[in-house]
Amino acid sequence: MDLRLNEDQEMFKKVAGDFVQAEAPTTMLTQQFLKKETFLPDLYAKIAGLGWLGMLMPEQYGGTGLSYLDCGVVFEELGRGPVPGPVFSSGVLAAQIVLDGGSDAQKQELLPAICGGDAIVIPAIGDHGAHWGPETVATTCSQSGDTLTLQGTKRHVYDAGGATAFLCAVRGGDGGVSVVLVDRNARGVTVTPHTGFMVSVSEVSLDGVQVPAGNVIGSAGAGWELLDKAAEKAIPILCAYKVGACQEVYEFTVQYTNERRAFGQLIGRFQRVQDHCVELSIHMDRARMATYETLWLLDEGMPAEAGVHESKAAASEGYHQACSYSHMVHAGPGTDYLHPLMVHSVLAHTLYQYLGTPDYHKRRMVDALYPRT
Amino acid sequence: MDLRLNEDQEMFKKVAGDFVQAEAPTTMLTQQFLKKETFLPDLYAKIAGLGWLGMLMPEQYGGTGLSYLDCGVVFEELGRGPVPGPVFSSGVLAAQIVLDGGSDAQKQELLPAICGGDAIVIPAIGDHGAHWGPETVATTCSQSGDTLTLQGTKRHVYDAGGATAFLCAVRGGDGGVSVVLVDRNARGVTVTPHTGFMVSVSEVSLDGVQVPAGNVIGSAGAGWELLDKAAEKAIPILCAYKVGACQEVYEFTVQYTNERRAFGQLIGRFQRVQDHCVELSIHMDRARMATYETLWLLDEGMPAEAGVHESKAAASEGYHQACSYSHMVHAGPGTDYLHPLMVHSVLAHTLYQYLGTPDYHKRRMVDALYPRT
Amino acid sequence: MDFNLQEDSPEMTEFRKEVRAWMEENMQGGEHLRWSASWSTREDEEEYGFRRALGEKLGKKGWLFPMFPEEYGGAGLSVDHQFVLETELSRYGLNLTHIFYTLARIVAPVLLHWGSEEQKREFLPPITRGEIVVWQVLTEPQSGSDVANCQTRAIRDGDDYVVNGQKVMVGHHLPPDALWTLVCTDPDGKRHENLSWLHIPANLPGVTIQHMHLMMGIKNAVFFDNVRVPAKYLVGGENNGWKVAHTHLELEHGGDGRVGTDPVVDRVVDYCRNHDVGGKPLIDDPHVRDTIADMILEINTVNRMNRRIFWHRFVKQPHAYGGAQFRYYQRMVRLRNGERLQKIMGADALIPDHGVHEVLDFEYVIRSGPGQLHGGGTLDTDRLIFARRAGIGRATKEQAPDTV
Amino acid sequence: MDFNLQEDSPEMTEFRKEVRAWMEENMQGGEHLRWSASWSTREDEEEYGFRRALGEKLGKKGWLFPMFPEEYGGAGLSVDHQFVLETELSRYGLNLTHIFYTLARIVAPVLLHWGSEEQKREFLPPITRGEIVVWQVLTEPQSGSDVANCQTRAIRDGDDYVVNGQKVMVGHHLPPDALWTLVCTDPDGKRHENLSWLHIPANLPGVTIQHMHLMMGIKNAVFFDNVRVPAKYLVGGENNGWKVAHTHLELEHGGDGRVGTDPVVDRVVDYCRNHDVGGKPLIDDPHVRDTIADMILEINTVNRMNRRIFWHRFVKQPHAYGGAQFRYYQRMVRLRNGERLQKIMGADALIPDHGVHEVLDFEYVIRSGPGQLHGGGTLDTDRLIFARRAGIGRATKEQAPDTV
Repeated sequence: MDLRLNEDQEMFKKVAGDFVQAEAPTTMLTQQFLKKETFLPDLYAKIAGLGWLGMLMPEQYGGTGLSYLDCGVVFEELGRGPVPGPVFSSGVLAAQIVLDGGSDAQKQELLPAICGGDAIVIPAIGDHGAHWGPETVATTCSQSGDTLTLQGTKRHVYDAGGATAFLCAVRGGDGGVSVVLVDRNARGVTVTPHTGFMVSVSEVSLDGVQVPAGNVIGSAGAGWELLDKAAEKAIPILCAYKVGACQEVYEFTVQYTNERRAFGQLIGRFQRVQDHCVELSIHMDRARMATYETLWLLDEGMPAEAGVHESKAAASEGYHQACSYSHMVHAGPGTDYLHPLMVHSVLAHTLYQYLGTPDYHKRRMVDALYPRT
Repeated sequence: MDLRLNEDQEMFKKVAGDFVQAEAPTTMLTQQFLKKETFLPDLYAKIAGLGWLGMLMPEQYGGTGLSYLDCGVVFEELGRGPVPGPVFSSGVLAAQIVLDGGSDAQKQELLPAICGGDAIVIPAIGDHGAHWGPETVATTCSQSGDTLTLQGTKRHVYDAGGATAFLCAVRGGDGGVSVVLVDRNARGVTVTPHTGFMVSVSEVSLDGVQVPAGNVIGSAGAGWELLDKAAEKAIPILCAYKVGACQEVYEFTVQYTNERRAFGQLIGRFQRVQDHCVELSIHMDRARMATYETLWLLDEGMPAEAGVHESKAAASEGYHQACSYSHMVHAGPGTDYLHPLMVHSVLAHTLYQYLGTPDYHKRRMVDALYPRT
Repeated sequence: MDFNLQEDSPEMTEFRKEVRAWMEENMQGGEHLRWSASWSTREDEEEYGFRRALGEKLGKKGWLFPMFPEEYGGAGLSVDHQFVLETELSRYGLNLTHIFYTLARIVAPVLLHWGSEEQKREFLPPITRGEIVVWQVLTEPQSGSDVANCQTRAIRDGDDYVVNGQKVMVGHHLPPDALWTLVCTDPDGKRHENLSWLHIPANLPGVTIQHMHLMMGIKNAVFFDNVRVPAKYLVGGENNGWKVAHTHLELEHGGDGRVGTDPVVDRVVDYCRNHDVGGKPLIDDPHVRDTIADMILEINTVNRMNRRIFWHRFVKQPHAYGGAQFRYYQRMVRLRNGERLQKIMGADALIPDHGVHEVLDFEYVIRSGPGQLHGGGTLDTDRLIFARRAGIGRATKEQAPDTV
Repeated sequence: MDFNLQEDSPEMTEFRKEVRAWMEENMQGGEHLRWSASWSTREDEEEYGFRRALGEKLGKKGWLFPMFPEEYGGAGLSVDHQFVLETELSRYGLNLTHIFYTLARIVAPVLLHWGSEEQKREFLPPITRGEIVVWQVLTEPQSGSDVANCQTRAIRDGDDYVVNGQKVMVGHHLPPDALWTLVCTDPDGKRHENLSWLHIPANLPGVTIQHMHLMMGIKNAVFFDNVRVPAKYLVGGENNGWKVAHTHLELEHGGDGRVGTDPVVDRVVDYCRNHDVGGKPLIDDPHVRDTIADMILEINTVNRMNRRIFWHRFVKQPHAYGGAQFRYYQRMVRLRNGERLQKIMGADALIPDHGVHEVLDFEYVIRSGPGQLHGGGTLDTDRLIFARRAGIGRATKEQAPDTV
């Protein structure tokens, strides 16, 4: 048992932490979030240059072949920004889907481009709903000769803003789910960013979009298994990102308790303010401990399914709750869109249901541990 | 709209409140609860003498024919004791079952005896489980000529201690549920009080018990509907009892915040102690408001099903939570079995699942409001 | 007891008929604008115009403050009339004094209680008739919930007070006619004895108002730069402002109550009936039903608390701890309900639906969860007030002020 | 990072084999007595006898405090040995220093830190070898969580301290050999500077012990009536008791940690597999599964917090806020789990099952929820300590004391 990072990880942490402070300072992020412009091409190119797209990918495909823990350490620091954009959606999740399901040719074509930042491939899985599961896939796919025709609307696609292509889950004539690569500029593809209390989410409609049959990733009809397995490996990385976000929220909240005065004393002297911080710390630590243990399980090749779902539940709920408790401490000033808490608050609400709500993942965790009879 | 009690109700409240203080003082109750001797024949006889058994029963059957609100006011005061024993189980619930389902002859025979306190009739419904519902009825009933033979074990029967007879839910050969009156002294009836963190609950086993076929109350096979409808009228009275218990817990808890000192001041000056009281007050008031509105709905003959289930959920959970928050305020001294809080704490745990858990009743509330499609 | 909001004496039955007919006539064309809030984060001119007009019409009849004397803009009616008017308006999701963005609901009772006869006659009628918009202007950058730590100064100079200072996070997106504020009139005085309550016309020279973009929508910073306010606009006497604030804050802190109910559950059920996952309607999903059950239990409690406070207020037996308890609980419920909506609908719940009033909009419910945890004091001050009123850790229970 | 509790160097692999074989041999006939607690509310002589005997056997090998020097009853081994021993014991649900009702887990590290060389040589071996039973005796009738408000007096008289006073809610149903307590040695002194830490043999004249029947089982009132305690039994110096208490309380307040896990979920799942409603096993009920999910998430967190504290403690980088955070959270989780058990099993959960160890018994889990909210300080003091350690409202963070 050893709860320390190793030397490499300490270095990754330092480099990523310094990068976030220099390249994605809070003052810049508050402006970008307010404008809802969260895909920042220059920042993305720098991230690609640092090798942080495709950290889990083998070197032969342009990745860096790092461990899950290594990758988690970097994402934790990115979450402290929080650095927005498709670093996870393209660089971790989509890359994993292609690696797990793609033919050699598809991997050769797509992965180096994803890892280099030239291609931004965005998963577009469920058509609607709070769930993650094959029942949410409604977009149809019909085949005629070598051409597939897609029809449907992916109501909530995360990080579609900078996409060059989508990995769409579709339902074939036989009812099976397949994964199809769709070019962003294909005729019939429309991307409409959502307004509201979230960022980086768009509706992607596919209106009679035609793609070559060769664009199917993995076996036709076995798409859901592919997506689910890839998500199992990717989700803990997203959790590490949320853990970093919680850490940042925790730190500036504690700091505020030592600066702000009310009723003649520092607010941190009030038991109620202390209690908000206690709850915040528990949510942060709960997410952190589950996530890092799961990353370690994945690195060790041990069964991690329950841990993945537990981490996702704890991190999504934890980030959301961390922001709520921070709001209780900050009161009015924390509701100004120019305050860093607002960046996190918007993002915590956005990510709450990305790849499935906490409740959904709690149920998957129980199913993994105690299958129904 | 008028949130006041009327003059009669103020008088009932006063009489019942004085009775509880005089006849069931805390010092006596702590001893009885510690010994788990909660059926007190003398006290029960006095209650019968005051007309508090059968308050909802028509005068022709020995009842007092009061309104639900009147009855609720008295039970709220009984809950402040809390006065234990089958005042509710026999005097309200069993009486209602007999009134709703019994033949004229059965009503004539049973109700005056129940109202007078000579008969203590105790419902013994589910065989096991935390639920309230026909699926919990497993005791079998086979008929041969004019004789019914009962076989089964009612694992948790509330207030069986003083019973003279049981109203048993049984399952006939056709699978339907019937209600059968079984004499306490019938051969094959064994009553075993439970130990543990509860009071007034026994296991009642029915081992080849034979009773006349004429002991069926209501139509054979339609027993569940009878029980469910009777419970709907009785449950809000039980809720009023728990509301009174919450009120008592609230009052002695607030009083303690004004007596106990720590760290140089009254504990009630600490925000954390205040917060425990806030939560306690919310649980108390939530249960109170739902219960009294439901009693009023029943008096007015308006649809009350959702309100009944809501009240049961709020009052069972509320009493339980009220005790938890009071424990937080009292800390060590509140865990002494000679402290009044322990009487309430044991009873709150006991009543939590009586006639169904809060979760069960929440689901019934939703079903009543929004039937499944 | 009687929980019926609409059972009346013969006289009240007639009055109810009159009100109902009047409302039907005057809501024509505005049915889609039902539902009320004291202010809206949406900049909707149609809604604003309709509501202000409706308010002024009600005001002309004295129905906004039916129990106030006629000379102060009321109608001199009974508490029974008040109940009839409230219940009839609640059929449209409206709440008598909430419908105009005017803050009349708070200002008028305070003036009635603390104003001089002259002030009542000058200020009250335009307020109670809904003709002018007043903002409460209390929060300062360095003293949020600690309102008594007021740094804005008002120094007497001849017949005027000269006001300097800054208030933040106040008002809404529409301009005010008057600012209703606490100022420090004795900088060397003792806490709670150094403040005064001042009515400041918003158009006085030296008043500057700037929008702030907050989570809950637009609020404002208000700057006072040597603003000369006539001394006769001081309400309740010099250095008596904290007592005036007490009456004011009781209403701000949940002591007003209302009879209407929160509509969010019905709309969730509608959504769940009309949306499915894999062909099964959400309303049949056992987990969704459990979540709805929790919403119902809490919302029903919020509604009942609110109605209880209303009743106690208007029968002039104000509920001691009701307002603080309600405010705390209602905010926590709103926060929890926001998360519940996301559990049920996922990202759908975060997308605004401009086809419904803000109060009904899921996105607003979610956003206002964390966003409204502190307006007019925090969860923490709510609970402090509860403790004083319930007598926690103190021998005497503080009474709620009379605010009718 | 490495979360594996059982991956060892070659040397440790050998040691693990040794420990495992030893435990198999010495647990023979006592397998049904697995699971540990620092004390039990059940008066079970068989359990008590077996555990005490096992403890003494472990003590003889120095394995109860493997990292302590041999002259103080330890085995002078490394932190790796400590981990091996803990993980092997946890296979039986046992926890090294918790298995004997002796309080060695707290007393020994405090003595090691604060005792004089003479005290260490006299007191430590019997304690670290599990030969004697020590009670901590801190709570007084008028000062529960406010431990520093100690009224029990110890006045120096020649070579003795004369002790008078009363402590309550301490110990368990079995008699103690020594009482480990805080006394006031300077009644006129300043708070925190007037206390001393005293080791009192329980058989001294003037010590009276009376059982108290509490929710969690039997505890005791201890009366001191002119008890003469040799002055050499003062630990850490006169009027320095609050500092000694600091080390002691860190362990009492969750700073010890452990590697074992709470077994309650597995047992709930077993119950749900073996019980049905209407022919359907409870484990397939979606509501039951949701309740179990909540239990798992919280219990896993409790376990991980506990393990984290253990690791930080033994690598001598004590986690600053870990102990207080854990204690608060663990108590709240136990309280919530009690209610969850009732949701799943109803009244069944309230009936004790004497066929399993208390720690596994649903009835005990429920009863100890409200019953253990305050032992060694309340939820409220837990959170106060958290705030000091995390630096909430203070410029410097208080460090956790070293307690190995």
